[in-house]
Amino acid sequence: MSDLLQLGLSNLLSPMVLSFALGFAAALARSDLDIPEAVGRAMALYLMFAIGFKGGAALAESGGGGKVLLDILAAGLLSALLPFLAYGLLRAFSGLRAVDAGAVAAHYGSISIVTFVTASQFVTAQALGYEGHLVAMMAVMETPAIVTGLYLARRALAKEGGGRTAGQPFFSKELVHEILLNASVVVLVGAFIIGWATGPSGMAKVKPFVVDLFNGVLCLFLLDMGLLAARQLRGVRALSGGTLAFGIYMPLVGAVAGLGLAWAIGLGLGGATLMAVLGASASYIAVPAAMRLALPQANPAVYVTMSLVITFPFNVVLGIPLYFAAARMLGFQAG
Amino acid sequence: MSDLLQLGLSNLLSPMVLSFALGFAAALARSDLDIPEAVGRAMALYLMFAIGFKGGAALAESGGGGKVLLDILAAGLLSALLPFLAYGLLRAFSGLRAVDAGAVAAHYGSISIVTFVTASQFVTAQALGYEGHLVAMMAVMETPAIVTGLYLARRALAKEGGGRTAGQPFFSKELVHEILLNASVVVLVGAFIIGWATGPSGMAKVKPFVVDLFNGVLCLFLLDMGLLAARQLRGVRALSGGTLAFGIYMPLVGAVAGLGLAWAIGLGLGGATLMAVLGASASYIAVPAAMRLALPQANPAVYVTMSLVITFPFNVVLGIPLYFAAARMLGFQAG
Amino acid sequence: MSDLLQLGLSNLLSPMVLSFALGFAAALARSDLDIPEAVGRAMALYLMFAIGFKGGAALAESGGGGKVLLDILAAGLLSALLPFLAYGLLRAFSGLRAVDAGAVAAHYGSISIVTFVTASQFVTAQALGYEGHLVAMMAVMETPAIVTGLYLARRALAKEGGGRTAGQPFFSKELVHEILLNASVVVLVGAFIIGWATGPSGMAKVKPFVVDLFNGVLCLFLLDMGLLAARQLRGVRALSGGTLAFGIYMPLVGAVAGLGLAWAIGLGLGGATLMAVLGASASYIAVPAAMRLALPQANPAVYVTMSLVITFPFNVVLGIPLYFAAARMLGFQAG
Amino acid sequence: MQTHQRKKVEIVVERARAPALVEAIQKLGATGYTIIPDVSGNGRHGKMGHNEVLDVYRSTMIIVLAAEPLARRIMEEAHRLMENYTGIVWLSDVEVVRGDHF
Amino acid sequence: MQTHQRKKVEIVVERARAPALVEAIQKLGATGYTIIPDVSGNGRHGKMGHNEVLDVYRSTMIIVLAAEPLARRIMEEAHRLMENYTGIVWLSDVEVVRGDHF
Amino acid sequence: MQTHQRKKVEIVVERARAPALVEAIQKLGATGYTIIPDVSGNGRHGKMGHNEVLDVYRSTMIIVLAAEPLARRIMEEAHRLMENYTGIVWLSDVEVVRGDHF
Ligand SMILES: Nc1ncnc2c1ncn2[C@@H]1O[C@H](COP(=O)(O)O)[C@@H](O)[C@H]1O
Ligand SMILES: Nc1ncnc2c1ncn2[C@@H]1O[C@H](COP(=O)(O)O)[C@@H](O)[C@H]1O
Ligand SMILES: Nc1ncnc2c1ncn2[C@@H]1O[C@H](COP(=O)(O)O)[C@@H](O)[C@H]1O
Ligand code: NA
Ligand code: NA
Ligand code: NA
Repeated sequence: MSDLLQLGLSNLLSPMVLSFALGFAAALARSDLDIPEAVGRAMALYLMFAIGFKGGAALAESGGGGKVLLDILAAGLLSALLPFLAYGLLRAFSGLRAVDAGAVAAHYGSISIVTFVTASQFVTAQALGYEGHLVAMMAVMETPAIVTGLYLARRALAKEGGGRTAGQPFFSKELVHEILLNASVVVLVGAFIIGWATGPSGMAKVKPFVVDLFNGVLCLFLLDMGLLAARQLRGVRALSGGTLAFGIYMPLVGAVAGLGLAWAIGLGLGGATLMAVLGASASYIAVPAAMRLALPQANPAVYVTMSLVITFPFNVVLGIPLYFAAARMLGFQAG
Repeated sequence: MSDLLQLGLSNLLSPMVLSFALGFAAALARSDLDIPEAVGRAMALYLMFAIGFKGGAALAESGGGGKVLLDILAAGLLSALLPFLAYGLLRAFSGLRAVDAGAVAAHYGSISIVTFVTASQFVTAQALGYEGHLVAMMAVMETPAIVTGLYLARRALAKEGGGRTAGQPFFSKELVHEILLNASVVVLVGAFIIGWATGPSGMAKVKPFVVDLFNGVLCLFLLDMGLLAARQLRGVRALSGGTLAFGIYMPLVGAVAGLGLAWAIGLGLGGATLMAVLGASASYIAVPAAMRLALPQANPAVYVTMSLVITFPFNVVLGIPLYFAAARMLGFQAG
Repeated sequence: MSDLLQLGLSNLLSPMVLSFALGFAAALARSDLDIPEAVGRAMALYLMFAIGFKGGAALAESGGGGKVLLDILAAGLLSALLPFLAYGLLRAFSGLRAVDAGAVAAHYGSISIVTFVTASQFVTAQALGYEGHLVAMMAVMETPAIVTGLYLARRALAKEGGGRTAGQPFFSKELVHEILLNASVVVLVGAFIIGWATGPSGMAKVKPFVVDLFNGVLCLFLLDMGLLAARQLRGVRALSGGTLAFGIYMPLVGAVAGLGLAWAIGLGLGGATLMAVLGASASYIAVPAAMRLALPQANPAVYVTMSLVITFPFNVVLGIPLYFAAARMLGFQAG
Repeated sequence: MQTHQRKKVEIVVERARAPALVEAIQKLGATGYTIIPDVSGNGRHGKMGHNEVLDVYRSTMIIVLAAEPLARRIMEEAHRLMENYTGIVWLSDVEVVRGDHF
Repeated sequence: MQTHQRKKVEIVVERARAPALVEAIQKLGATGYTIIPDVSGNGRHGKMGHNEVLDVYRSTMIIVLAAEPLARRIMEEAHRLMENYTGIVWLSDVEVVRGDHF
Repeated sequence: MQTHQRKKVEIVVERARAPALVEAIQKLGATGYTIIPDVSGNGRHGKMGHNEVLDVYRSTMIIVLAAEPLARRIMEEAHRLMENYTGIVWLSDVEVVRGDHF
């Protein structure tokens, strides 16, 4: 137990998590501190490019083969299934409307890249490695949950008798685009392939950029995320207790599912921790965008608040060391 | 004397100061060279985060204690008092209206972070260190001068018989916010605390970002500052000779006051140089914003031109080596 | 031959060229991936600053003298003459209107900084150096081609009997400004001078920024360029076969001219490759801007499409290794 | 200089819906449109921000000049397309020189 | 489609003063407002820039749709609040569909 | 509050030409102008983008308030200056409080 505390503390006392706290506190105090949106988006791009490249380069070094593809498929399946669980829990305990429950469920089946990136630094700080193709698994997990969530919400809308919904195709052209080719999927997968194709010689060329700067940029980016999360805090007032609780217990459920998958496909301790984080984290960029396109009836204030204001901070501050401790306790082995 | 020349030259021939000169020259020649505003703001944030973090980490290594708090208090006091001096000089010699004199005085009691950052590089290039908590002293010096300047200007307005001013509260809610929680105070103090709390292990994680890139980013940022300063040059024509002269002699006065404080609190040679720079420099971001909120009767063209177009270049190009030479002559000792 | 293939492959398998391909593919697939414009401009500024600084520092180390000025003059002459050749070819084989042919010719006499920067990395990856003042030669080549192109186009317009053109001065004030003081000329030349003036001691201060990050930033920038080029692809449909062909064979012609100049002024293998690249590359920022100011009758879709969509990708993907192989075959010697 | 009476339709709408509106405007036959890409505001659906990180809270302003009948059709269609979305639309009078352009 | 006559108030004002104006607009009872965050310009107080580093030289444009009496009150209050500040205000006619919204 | 009738000229024009238009507006005697620096759109000359890397595909919107005769002169001159360039111009009615300002 004291070991768990110690882990939590070492996570809390990293410059990254403290930067997040700084941003959160600044926004709470209504400071006008603001990171220009263009720069925030550029930092996000950088982090995705770097994490993708590092994953690809790691895979190139370790070799991979068919096992990698199977793992990726399995991750996609997890993303497609988690929303059923989430939807069931929401309908049973939260009092959310069906359409909102479907939308929220999609977010929790999907993933948060920033949470993963933060966790990857935590893992590295424990002197652990992780399987390079986890990045590809993450990329694949963005999307399937959207399909499941939409299916659940639209089924409910149809029952309520929305003649209007009938006219709508299940997948509009824009939606398919948004789902398969959104910026984060393209950069993650693209950089992953580039890292894999150019291997160690490619890595030698870009290491100062892709590796050395990583932590520092992550600090500023988490500062920005802290500002962002705290500025959406007002959304919390409109949510019921059951809904808010979901934002805390669903990550735990997702983490367990992630650990189960990690066990099934035989990941090491670092990889299992990250897999738990993928299960636990919820999207707040890609899925909201898809929901506005395809499910405008759902209330964005609900799903954005839950994933960004409740679950994201929970995971970054407490979840990551917790999932790591759980993975270690369950006997996952270092690299 | 030839030693002083040599110092000045080595300052002039640094990539940073030459970058400033490049920007200044480009704008004078009416080139359309332009650094996107979002990027300029991001560089400013980076520099504040980095200097804050480095200061905090240095303090963590050197230890500190109550002395640090006393020093910080003393710095705040200096900031609160300098505007009285500045106001007196302006009223005696410049011909500025009282309201403008009060506004300008506030700027010179406050500080310029970029000047400090540039000076910190000069000090480092002399193979000197400086006390980490100077960053905190700088953060604290931003604000008190605003209060003094406002007091002086409003007293004058009241005498002129502005019934309108009577209705206005001395501190509006927005003003208090702007003063205590403006972006630079939050980032400087926040990063200082993070650097201090995470100490050497935190520094190890972010050194390539926070330390290695510093000079390079500073070059581009000073290039931008050169463009900015030269593009405000037209404002100079409207200022009287006495007003312009103040932009040069007030920094000297402020530097002497800074050296006095440095002597009183026992700083080393590096720290004393920086303390002189704090005394000598004038704000051109935080204080103008506060003045527009709280003292719209004052003419922004006056205070922006003086601090940005006269004093800032003077300090960066000539002041810094001068203050260093003075500190050395006065017997301040290295580290 | 297999050696050539190998060279081409090693170029293709660099992270930079693959990043370009990623951007191109993403835009073709209509992904909404987008690098904020402010960040794209900042990366361009960084690359120009870095390449200029490195060139200046290299010149400071190698010494230079009058020879350097002669080389620069010769480069300017090449830029002024190439458009005559280009115009002749276009009028003979492309079917473009005279005014469009003049505008296009100006682009091909001028240069593309990004192509040069990418080639400089290719050369470095071959463990070769290059003459530092090539950067200055590049800067000087931006402009003279504009004058020639305008002359050719306006002569044609005058013949067609545009009474309107008669009223227009050959050089408006804005045009002269745009030509001599556009952002890229100022940053390249300025950073070159700073690098040269501060020499090795300056380089020591900014190396982590200017050298270490270079490749990584170039990756993201080429990703952006890939997006940009592919998004202009629709412009291709409006161009005739002869016009499109010009976009491929003119670079070869320009490369030959560049190699000839390299031979005449005695460059090494690295320098000759880069000189070929300068001859081969076409402007897509500075010259279009000048054309809109001074030759609004010309169709921007024509010249932008040709230089950005045809010639730029051709040079980055195939041209650079080809010109290097040619230079090596012609007996240019390493450094 | 002789001028012609036309109508101007202005729409403020959340980002996600802007492409659908632009498509409709073109289909209905407008000769063009102008977009102010990033505006902020407040209305029945709460605050929208500019330079927002979260695209769901951003909005866009669209301006279309057209002859009156087309302008009214655009206004109507815009209303239909903004159901379930954040947005408003209004109409006003303008004069243009080139009647053949609008 | 039936429409209703409303007024549009437009304000261009320096940044530092925009929050005070927005607050007043809400207090007076407008149902919403739209902001174009960064405009540049020139007037009696000299040049304002967009993408200015110096906030004192930036301005913002505010658009409010309202029924005529409210619109005129907003216009009057805006004038009062812009004393000592850089800014202008004007009024024009618009038609809206949803009369209950404005 | 008494108001005065004025005209508002609005111009959407490609970036390269905006400075020439602004210069003309000032020379003709307008008391000021407001610029929305980066708009996108579509028209006879094809698509213009915002946040475009290529300056040739960017456009700018200019707003001028003036008394009717001056406004019409500005409109005419704008038309002349936009030959060979991408752009449109229109005119509408506004009311202002400070008649001496426009
Ligand atoms: N009365 C109003 N005046 C001006 N703009 C408005 C008004 N009401 C709403 N808006 C704009 O329209 C957007 C959507 O409005 P709503 O759908 O009512 O939330 C808001 O974010 C504002 O930008
Ligand atoms: N005649 C005008 N037409 C359009 N905009 C104007 C005009 N006069 C002033 N403005 C705008 O209002 C702002 C403030 O004007 P002023 O207070 O007169 O300096 C200027 O920066 C312009 O953006
Ligand atoms: N009917 C229209 N309504 C609104 N804006 C238009 C219209 N036609 C053209 N524009 C704007 O004017 C610019 C130039 O138009 P054009 O010269 O016709 O290509 C376009 O990029 C649009 O921003
Ligand atoms: Na998840
Ligand atoms: Na000071
Ligand atoms: Na060329």
